[in-house]
Amino acid sequence: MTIRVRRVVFLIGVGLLAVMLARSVGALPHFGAYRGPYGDVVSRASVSERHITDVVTAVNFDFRGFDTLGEEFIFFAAVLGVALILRPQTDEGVGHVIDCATGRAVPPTSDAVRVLGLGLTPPTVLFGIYVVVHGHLTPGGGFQGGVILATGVLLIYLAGEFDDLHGLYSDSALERAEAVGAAGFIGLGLLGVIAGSVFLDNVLPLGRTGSVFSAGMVPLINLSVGLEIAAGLVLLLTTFLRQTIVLRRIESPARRP
Amino acid sequence: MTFLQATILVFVGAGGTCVVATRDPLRQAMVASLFGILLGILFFVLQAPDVALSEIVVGAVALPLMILLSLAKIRGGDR
Amino acid sequence: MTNIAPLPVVVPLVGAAAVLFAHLIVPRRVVQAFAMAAVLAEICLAAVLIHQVRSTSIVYWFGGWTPRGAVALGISFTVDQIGAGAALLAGVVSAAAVAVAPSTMRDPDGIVYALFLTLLAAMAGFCLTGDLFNMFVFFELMAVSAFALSAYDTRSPDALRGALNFAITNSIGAFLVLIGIALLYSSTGALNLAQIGHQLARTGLDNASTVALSLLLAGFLIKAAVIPFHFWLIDTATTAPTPLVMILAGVLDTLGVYGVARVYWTVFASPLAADHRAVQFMLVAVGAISALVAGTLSILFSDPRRRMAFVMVAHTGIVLIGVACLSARGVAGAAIYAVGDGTVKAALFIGLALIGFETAHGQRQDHDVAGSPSRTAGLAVLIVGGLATAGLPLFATGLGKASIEKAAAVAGFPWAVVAIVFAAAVTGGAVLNIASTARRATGPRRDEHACAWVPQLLVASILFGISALTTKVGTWAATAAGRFSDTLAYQQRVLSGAATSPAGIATRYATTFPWIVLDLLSVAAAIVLGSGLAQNTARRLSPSPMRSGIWTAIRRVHDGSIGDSATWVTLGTAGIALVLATTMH
Amino acid sequence: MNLLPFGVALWLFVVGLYGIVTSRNLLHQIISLSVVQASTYVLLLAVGYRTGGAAPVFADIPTSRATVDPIVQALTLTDVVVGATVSALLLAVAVQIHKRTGTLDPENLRRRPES
Repeated sequence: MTIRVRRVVFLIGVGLLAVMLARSVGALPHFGAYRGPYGDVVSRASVSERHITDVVTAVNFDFRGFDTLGEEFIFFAAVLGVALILRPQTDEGVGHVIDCATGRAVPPTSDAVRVLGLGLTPPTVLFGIYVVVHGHLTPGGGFQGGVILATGVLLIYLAGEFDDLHGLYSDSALERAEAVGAAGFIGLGLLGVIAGSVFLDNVLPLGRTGSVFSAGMVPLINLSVGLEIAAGLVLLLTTFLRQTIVLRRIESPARRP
Repeated sequence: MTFLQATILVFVGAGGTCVVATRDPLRQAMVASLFGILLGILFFVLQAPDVALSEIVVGAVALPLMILLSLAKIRGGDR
Repeated sequence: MTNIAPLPVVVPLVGAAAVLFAHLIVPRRVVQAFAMAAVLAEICLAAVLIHQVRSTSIVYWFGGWTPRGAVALGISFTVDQIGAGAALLAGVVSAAAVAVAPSTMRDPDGIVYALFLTLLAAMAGFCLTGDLFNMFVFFELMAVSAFALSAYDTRSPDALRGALNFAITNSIGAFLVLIGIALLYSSTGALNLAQIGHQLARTGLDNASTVALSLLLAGFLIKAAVIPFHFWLIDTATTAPTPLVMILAGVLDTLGVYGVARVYWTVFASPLAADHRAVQFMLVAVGAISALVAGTLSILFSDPRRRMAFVMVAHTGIVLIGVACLSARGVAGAAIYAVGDGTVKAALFIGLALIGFETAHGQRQDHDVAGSPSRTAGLAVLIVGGLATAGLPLFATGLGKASIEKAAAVAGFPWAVVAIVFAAAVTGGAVLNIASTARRATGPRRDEHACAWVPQLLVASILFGISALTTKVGTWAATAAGRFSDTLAYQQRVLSGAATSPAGIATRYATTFPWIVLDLLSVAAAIVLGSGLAQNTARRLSPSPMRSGIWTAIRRVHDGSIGDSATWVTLGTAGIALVLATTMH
Repeated sequence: MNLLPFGVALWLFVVGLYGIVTSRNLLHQIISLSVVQASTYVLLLAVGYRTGGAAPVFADIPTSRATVDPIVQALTLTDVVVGATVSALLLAVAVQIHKRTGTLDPENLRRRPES
């Protein structure tokens, strides 16, 4: 189809679809009139039976924990997929970045940026850990905390230390950390099976509501998810970074006139 | 619905339009990041702090970062 | 260990994590063997599950959250024979794919095997789950794993575009499913299939749940890739690596139809009881159009991979007709056909790889010396597979096709029978024609490992054997389908734990007189078409300018444009919603 | 007024799809896809909203307090993560496409006509 024909066909289709969707909304309960019952039953059970005050975390890691396991592996598969798609092909080599436009070397990162980047790393990492371990009490958890953790690690890159970063976190170490995080969730789930109950059943003491050491397995699951997300995201971003920075040299001269 | 919620909803609708209407990828990455923040605020006023937190770390930070890295690669190759 | 229901999902996932952990320090061979072991374990677990659910379904509540007052708190796996059978099929085809991966992909490393394992886990989870949102999660896991693999050959722009088309179209499908879920959740307050169905049976369908039905149908049919949602598949199946296409052809597409069937019988069957004719007619029409159009196109294209892509669309159309009859008989036929035909198609892609349309180096080339052992093996696979595709009663394609035809005739769609017979004949002819043209082609010898063809031929033979053995499970399939389509029993089993009674269909299930004639008819027609006779005649008879005009248009429509694919998806979804909205009430 | 959240969700859906269909740049197409995805977030959260309901976090409110629905929030959270990962994969493919073909215009990527 040419773009013009396609646009006309699309507008007809999407117009019809929009009318259908709009009609359906008329039959729904009004905005603000959520009538349950699923959410309300879960809210009650969350605090009384699991000592979890953040009900969203309770749903994510306990009631519907199996969804989250699937979600974690979607992330897992995506990180592997990016590594697969951006893997260096034989016609690419590894070299250091050269500014292709003028042939000049990249200016060294200024000390101020370096200090700022390195200085921000510890508090960011700490904040990430805080968000992970308080997931069952207040908003946050393994996913959000994991992303923050990864950001903290990447601040090192901002400080211009990609080589250091890469030395510290080689791919194999990151992959192993990710694998351990992913397997950790399953392992915790299997504890229930080993104890003679079902997958993802809680087998640990529930503790005092509101304490960090409460809510049974949920904080542990959060930790393993946090590890997986942090390691996976760093792996993902370093894969992109490597494409940007390291793999440029060999193909660039060919493109230059 | 409160006035605040209605206002932010309108902003989100307009923000989405801007994201699609911005055809230059670099500027679009910036607009998309703003759109992520708007969504985060919307989720806050819809009483969903967990979702808001993740939308902000993902939609306003991680995703635009990946877009920028891709752009850096692509622009680098262009020269 | 009384209950193994989650293990077909958990074991491949553990395998994937373990592969990622160790793949850089152990040899490739070991990684492949380990991945194979995980797949075989899934097969055993699924087989045990089939045995365990022979009398009543298993309902497995994750985290021990059993329903309270008919409100499901957690996620359930609701395992019945059809679901466990589909998980078994997924395992079998994945095993075949993993077995041939080293010889049909360029240096597959651990990451490839890890992705095959997450793909398998996703397929198994999709088949076993009893929760609508959980279905969506596994739907996405399937999509993400598969499309990363489809971009494997990153040096080919066509392969990359195919992957992108796959990902964007399937993502739109996933959003449609998710919007459908949100609408259903808003009306019923539930995510468990049984609970949603129970609730809708009391309140009836309103506009929201009707639209939700159309969105779910559209989303799953995008995965199934029936017309007009097939554009991504034509693109992807042409360029993706052989093992992935085997899985796509063998199970993944069919799982889209499985999704339609599962959601229809658990959620919509009771409230739709009065109006089911509209859904039935629409789905049969979509299936028949796919069978007719894609069948015709399959023989017109000359590139073997593109041909096979249209064969896939046509056959998914046939499976959809079976499900669309909305009867236990139709489901039984669809199940038999899905297994019988899925294994054959997986074998056919091995055949294509063997005759050298695709080499181990990932580059497609269609010249090779005639008479090399690998080529002879490939031709044999293609000829046997072509006959099976056409519905030779030796294979389950024949029995499945006959059962679907019977179901369509009983449901009052005799024209669908014509479409099925036609599609089987033409697609069989298309496959045989690949063999007959490949036989004549000669070219320079390619350097290959001397005996790489032996394991490939072995795998293909096993797949054919499974297809042949499936003809023996007709009675089992009939019983399983009866249980699958018993909406009330499913809901009671999940929500109150009542045991389902085995609803038996006592008839002996085998191809009987009038239908076996149709099977043989399509085989005969396929042989004629495959010899190339018919094409030449048609070419001579039809006026050339008109033909080339239409032909150019058809090729241009299938040029892999992502925007086009998204446009057709929008139009198709709107069409489904419009048909349902106007014909109901 | 009560229909506004649904209207915004519908609008994002339509606009994002329009972006995908008319896009001349793969990065633009991918970001448009994330706009379509944003419509599902808005829809899900709108469906579970309860007027006057508190956030479903009982850290500093009594358990008797009415809250908005936590389920849709958990679903949206899953959806956000899924969306980001899919975008990451798509971006990786786009980077490779640019490297191999030197273009990001989907119209230039169409399959060449074959016999």
